[in-house]
Amino acid sequence: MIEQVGFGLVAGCIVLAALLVARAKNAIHGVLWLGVVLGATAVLYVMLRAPFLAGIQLLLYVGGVMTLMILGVMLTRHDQHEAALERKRPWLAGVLSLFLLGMLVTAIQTSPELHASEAAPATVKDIGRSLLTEHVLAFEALSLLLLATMIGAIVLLRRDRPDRLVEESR
Amino acid sequence: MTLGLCLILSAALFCIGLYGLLTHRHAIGLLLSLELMANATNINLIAFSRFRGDSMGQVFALFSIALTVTEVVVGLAIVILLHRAYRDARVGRASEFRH
Amino acid sequence: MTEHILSLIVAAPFVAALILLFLPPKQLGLIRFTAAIGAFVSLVLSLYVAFLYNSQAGGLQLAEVYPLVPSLGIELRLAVDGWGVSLLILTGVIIFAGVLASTSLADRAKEFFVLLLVLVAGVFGVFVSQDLFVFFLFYEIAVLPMYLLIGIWGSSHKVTEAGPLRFVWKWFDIGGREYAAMKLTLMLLVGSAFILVGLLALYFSAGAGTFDMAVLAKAHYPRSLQLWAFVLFWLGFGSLAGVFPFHTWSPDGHASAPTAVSMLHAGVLMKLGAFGVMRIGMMMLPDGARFWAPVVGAVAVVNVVYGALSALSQKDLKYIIAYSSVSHMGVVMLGAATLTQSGWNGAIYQMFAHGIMTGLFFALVGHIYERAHSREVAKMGGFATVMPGVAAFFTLAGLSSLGLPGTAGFVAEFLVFAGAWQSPQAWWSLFGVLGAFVTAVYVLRVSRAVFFGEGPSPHFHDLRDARRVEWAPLWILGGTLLLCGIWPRLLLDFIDPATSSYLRLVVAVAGGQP
Amino acid sequence: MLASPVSLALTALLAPGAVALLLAVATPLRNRKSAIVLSVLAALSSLVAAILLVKGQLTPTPPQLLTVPWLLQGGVPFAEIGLRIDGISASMLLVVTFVASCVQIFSVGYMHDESPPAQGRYFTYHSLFLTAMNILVLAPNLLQLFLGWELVGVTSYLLIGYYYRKPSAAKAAVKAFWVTKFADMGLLIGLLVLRSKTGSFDWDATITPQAANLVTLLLFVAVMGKSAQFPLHIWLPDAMEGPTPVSALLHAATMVAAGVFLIVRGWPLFELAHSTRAFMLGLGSVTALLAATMALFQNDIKKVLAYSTCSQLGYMIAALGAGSLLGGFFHLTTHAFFKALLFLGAGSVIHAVHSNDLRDMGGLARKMPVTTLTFVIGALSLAGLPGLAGFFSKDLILEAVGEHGFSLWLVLLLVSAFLTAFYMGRLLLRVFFAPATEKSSHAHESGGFLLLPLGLLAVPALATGYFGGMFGQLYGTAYHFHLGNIGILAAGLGVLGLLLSYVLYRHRAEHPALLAPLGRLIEHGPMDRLYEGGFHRVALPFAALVGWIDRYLVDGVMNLTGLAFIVSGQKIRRIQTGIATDYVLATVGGVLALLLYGVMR
Repeated sequence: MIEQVGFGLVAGCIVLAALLVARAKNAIHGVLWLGVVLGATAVLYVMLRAPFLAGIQLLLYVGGVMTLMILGVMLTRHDQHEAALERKRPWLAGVLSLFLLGMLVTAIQTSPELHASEAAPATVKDIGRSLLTEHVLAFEALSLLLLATMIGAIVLLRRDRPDRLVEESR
Repeated sequence: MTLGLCLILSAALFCIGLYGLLTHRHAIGLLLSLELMANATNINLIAFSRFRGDSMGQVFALFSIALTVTEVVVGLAIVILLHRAYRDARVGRASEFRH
Repeated sequence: MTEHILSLIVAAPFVAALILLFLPPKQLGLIRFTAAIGAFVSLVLSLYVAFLYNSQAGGLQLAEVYPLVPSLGIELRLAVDGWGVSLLILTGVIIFAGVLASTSLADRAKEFFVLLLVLVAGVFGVFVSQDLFVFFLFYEIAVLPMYLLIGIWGSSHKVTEAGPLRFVWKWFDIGGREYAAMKLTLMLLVGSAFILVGLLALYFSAGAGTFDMAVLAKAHYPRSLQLWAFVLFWLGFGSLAGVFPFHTWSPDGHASAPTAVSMLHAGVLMKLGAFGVMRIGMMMLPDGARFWAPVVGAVAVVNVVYGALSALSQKDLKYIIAYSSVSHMGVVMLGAATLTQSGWNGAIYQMFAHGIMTGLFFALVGHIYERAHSREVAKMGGFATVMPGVAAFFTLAGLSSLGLPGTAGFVAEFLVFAGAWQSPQAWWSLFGVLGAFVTAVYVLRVSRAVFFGEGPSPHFHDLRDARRVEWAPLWILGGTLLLCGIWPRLLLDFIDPATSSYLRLVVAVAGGQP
Repeated sequence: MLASPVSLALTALLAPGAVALLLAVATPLRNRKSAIVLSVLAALSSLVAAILLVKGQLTPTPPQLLTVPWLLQGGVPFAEIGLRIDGISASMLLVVTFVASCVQIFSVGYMHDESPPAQGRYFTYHSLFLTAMNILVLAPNLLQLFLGWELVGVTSYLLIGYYYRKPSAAKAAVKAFWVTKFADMGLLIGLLVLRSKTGSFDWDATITPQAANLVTLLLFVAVMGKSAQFPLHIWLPDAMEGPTPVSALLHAATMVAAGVFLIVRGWPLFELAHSTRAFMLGLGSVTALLAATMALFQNDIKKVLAYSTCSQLGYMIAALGAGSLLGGFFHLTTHAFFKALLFLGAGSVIHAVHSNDLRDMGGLARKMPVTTLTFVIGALSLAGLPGLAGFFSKDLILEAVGEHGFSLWLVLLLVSAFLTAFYMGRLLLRVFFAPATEKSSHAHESGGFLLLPLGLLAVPALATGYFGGMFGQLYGTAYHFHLGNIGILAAGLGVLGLLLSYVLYRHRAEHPALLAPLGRLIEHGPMDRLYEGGFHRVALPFAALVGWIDRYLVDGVMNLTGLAFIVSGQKIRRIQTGIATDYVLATVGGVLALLLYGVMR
């Protein structure tokens, strides 16, 4: 029972905050509400017996991504007006999204229900083993990707690129 | 709490993200919406992991989170670049690339 | 070596092109020499194939099979039949003559010869491929370099705006070489798209999981598929063969193209189209062929007469020759449409004869254009005084084009007309004969206007006869024309058995006329 | 020991053929005197072979055939080429090679002033012509005959256009080719019909009379072109632009007679075709009369002879139409000799006077005795003076035509006989016996190369008539000369014509007032104008229309299609906004549509 109520609360929180993100007029507000969504999702993870993922979620998303986002918003904001998140064709988008939602819900409802497995939840140890044995290739590829992303971000944002200099001196 | 409910929640989150993706003009807004959608998929993964008793879902979610992070990093870099170039990060401006 | 002769013949121009790529672009002499050697090797190999081919036995010979994409049943399946042998020789002769005829080309000669040789490799590939997919692949290799060859090395001319569709003019640079190249490429590619659809239809309908043409030809296709797929092949390949009304790329394309390209295009490439219609369209889809033959033949008759009349009205030397190609390709298609032994023999023979003849024509016109800097017939006159050799060869080509006995043109036209007479639509041959007469009218008219009369006006101070190596293509082509006219069995011995066996595929099912 | 007929025929065929090929390929040989020597030697060796062949044929022998498959159809021969040696081909071969040899020898002198390369070209053409003509004569079937037929047409084109710098010569060459090629369409179609009706190209295949009528009518169209029958005769007078020896050989003696030879060869077919022969009789007679009338009003010596050739060919056609094979062929033979003689004589005169115009000539009888004598022999032979060759052959024709009673055609032919004598009389008087003019006063007798052929040709022009029996034997038909009423009438008319011309033209060049209007009517060549008008006003504008349609309508539609794609492309391009969310929208829309489609299924 308590589980149901907890799920309802968390789910309501997530959906509400997500709606606020989607409808946010101010970028900073949007980012903050996203934080709420991510945080609530972390709670949900705990409820789904994935505490490690919840931790990661909090660390990476709420700690890292949120910070990045806020920094990004602040870096690109020059006045209130520009930070405003304009919107267009809300009706069409709404109809399409609702339509998709309807289809997904129908699909889910018509599928056979799966009951909670009683298997012991995966521990950090399991995940770590799995990462370094079964998925070691993907893991290494991911680390390469991260490296590339890091370098890419630096290169993209460097101000003193030679070609840029030539361009600016013109 | 059933798998169906989790999936419906995930679907709802995904559709909200989609709605945001379709309506926002500002690059930051787009990134936010994308995050919502990514989160929706992660919820799915974890839910399946829970209900099937398979740790694989969590591992996948882990990868997914990492990928999302890289996406945000590159996305933000582009947003900043756009802003530098146009003093504005509304994606409509960048449509002059097509000429 | 003999067991890989067909791969060699396809590879030879490629190899020559590769070697050319690594030569310094400034060394014109070396480049020309290499290109000529490459072309000469092709010629020798094609003659060697004819020597190896046992015309008594007939059928496909010298086969080679290498798997390419086993999962889809695509194989590099090379073999040659009697038709292939004669068309290989045609290609060999034309490319050798063509390379020799472009020795005066200096601008970006290296790239020119590379493209030319790649194109020829494609042509060779088409004639020896027995795998439909590879056939199509080579077909595209043969068609595409043309765009660059005309667009870069071509020449432009003015076409006056007129007619009810005048407003279209301002959108295009009509008459420009880029326009001509674009038009040619686009029209041929649309044709290719048709072919591709038809080809996939065959592949999936046969369900044999192979592109082997022998297997596909034996498969039985539903009649409805045959009917529409044949039209695809007819129009697709027909656009390259200059079938009315998809011939309009030909005058512009041939007029704008540099000499060797015109020679190769009118001489060999247009034959690919007709060859495709017969080898793929008619042989794979006998029901379709028999159903559409009256239409194909009627359109071919239009080609013959309409092309000849259009040629009569032209004032530009290259346009006249280009339209004559349209007319003569009509004869090929007419022969194909008769679905008779003579008609098909004639169609293949006409491919050869017209190829050589038009190659000779374009070589001569190229020479005249180069010396006179003009292609306007009205301005010329009396050229025979200063270029007697060119005049003589022009007359020879002209006589072959109007079907004079003793030249290859006669054999071809006679066979086609005889075939048409045996077919249900005997009236075709009346129009064919009429077309030959109109050809006589315009060919002699042009030859008189250009070569006869008082010596050339002082405006043309640069005129001279062919010299040294310039003679070579003229003699080669002219000699071939005469040789195959006097003793047609040089080729017919190859062509006839192949025709017999192929025609059986088409007509035997019909139970109709032999 | 005599060589075998086949090897003789091959010699006759291949000697000039080899020379023609050699001269065509080897420029150095062609540009020197060697061309002349080779060409004349080839002609002479053909002549010797032909004489030996005829000698062999005098004893009755079955025809000798040598054929090789030339075209294939499904592994079996579709068409064959080769040799057929019988009386007809042997005697025609003799005529051709004899006249050709004479003409070539004559040409050595006549073309002496041309440059060596030009002479080389000339003799190359001559060798080519002789080859082609021999191909035609020795043909074993109609297909090979057609091959030779077309080839002689080309050599005619080349030789008429020999003086290609002269616009009139170029025009005449092209015209000759067009007209004969137009007519040849009939022959080509006739061959196809013959092949479909009988399964072969042989003239002696079994065929129904109806089919024979159709085939022969088509063949006869070609004969009308080649043998210059009305209304396709218009090219022959113009063909006189060629060098005079060429006119003698091609356009008088041999090539134009090929039409008659075709009928002779195809006699098994023509014999069955009564309708065609009736048509031939009528057309031949009309041509004979019309051309004779036209010949009267020409002032160009060669044109007089050209129209005369037309007229005489009309006789031959009429003879064959009337069913007299021997009459047609006998006249062909005698005509070849005396007309070649006349043309060469004219050539000799032109060589001396440097003019073609009758009004520039006169008084040449004293200055050129040999030419005059031989010319007179030829002219009288042509006029049908009893005892000369022309008399016998013409008599044979008239007898044949008159055999079935007195008909309109006989009248026409008799009138032509009268006219022939009349215009030849005028010609003789104006050229040789009228007072000398400024130009002709400097003339002097030609040299040996010119006179030798004249002498050689004068002999048969005089005497062929007495060898009718021999020709009959070669043909396998009996020939007995007997002078009937018609013969006497014709001879009388001939003498009358000569006398009348003497009375009318002894002292003046102009035509009498009575004839002048007729002359004006004919002089302007209404036929010529009709054809030229037809070409320039109908054919060319039609071609121009077709060309215009192609350029501006058909190609216009093609360009319009291109334009449609360009314009629609520019419109559709707007879809590509460059805004990421729009693409997302499109993607989502597409995915949803697919999902929906999947659900609906």
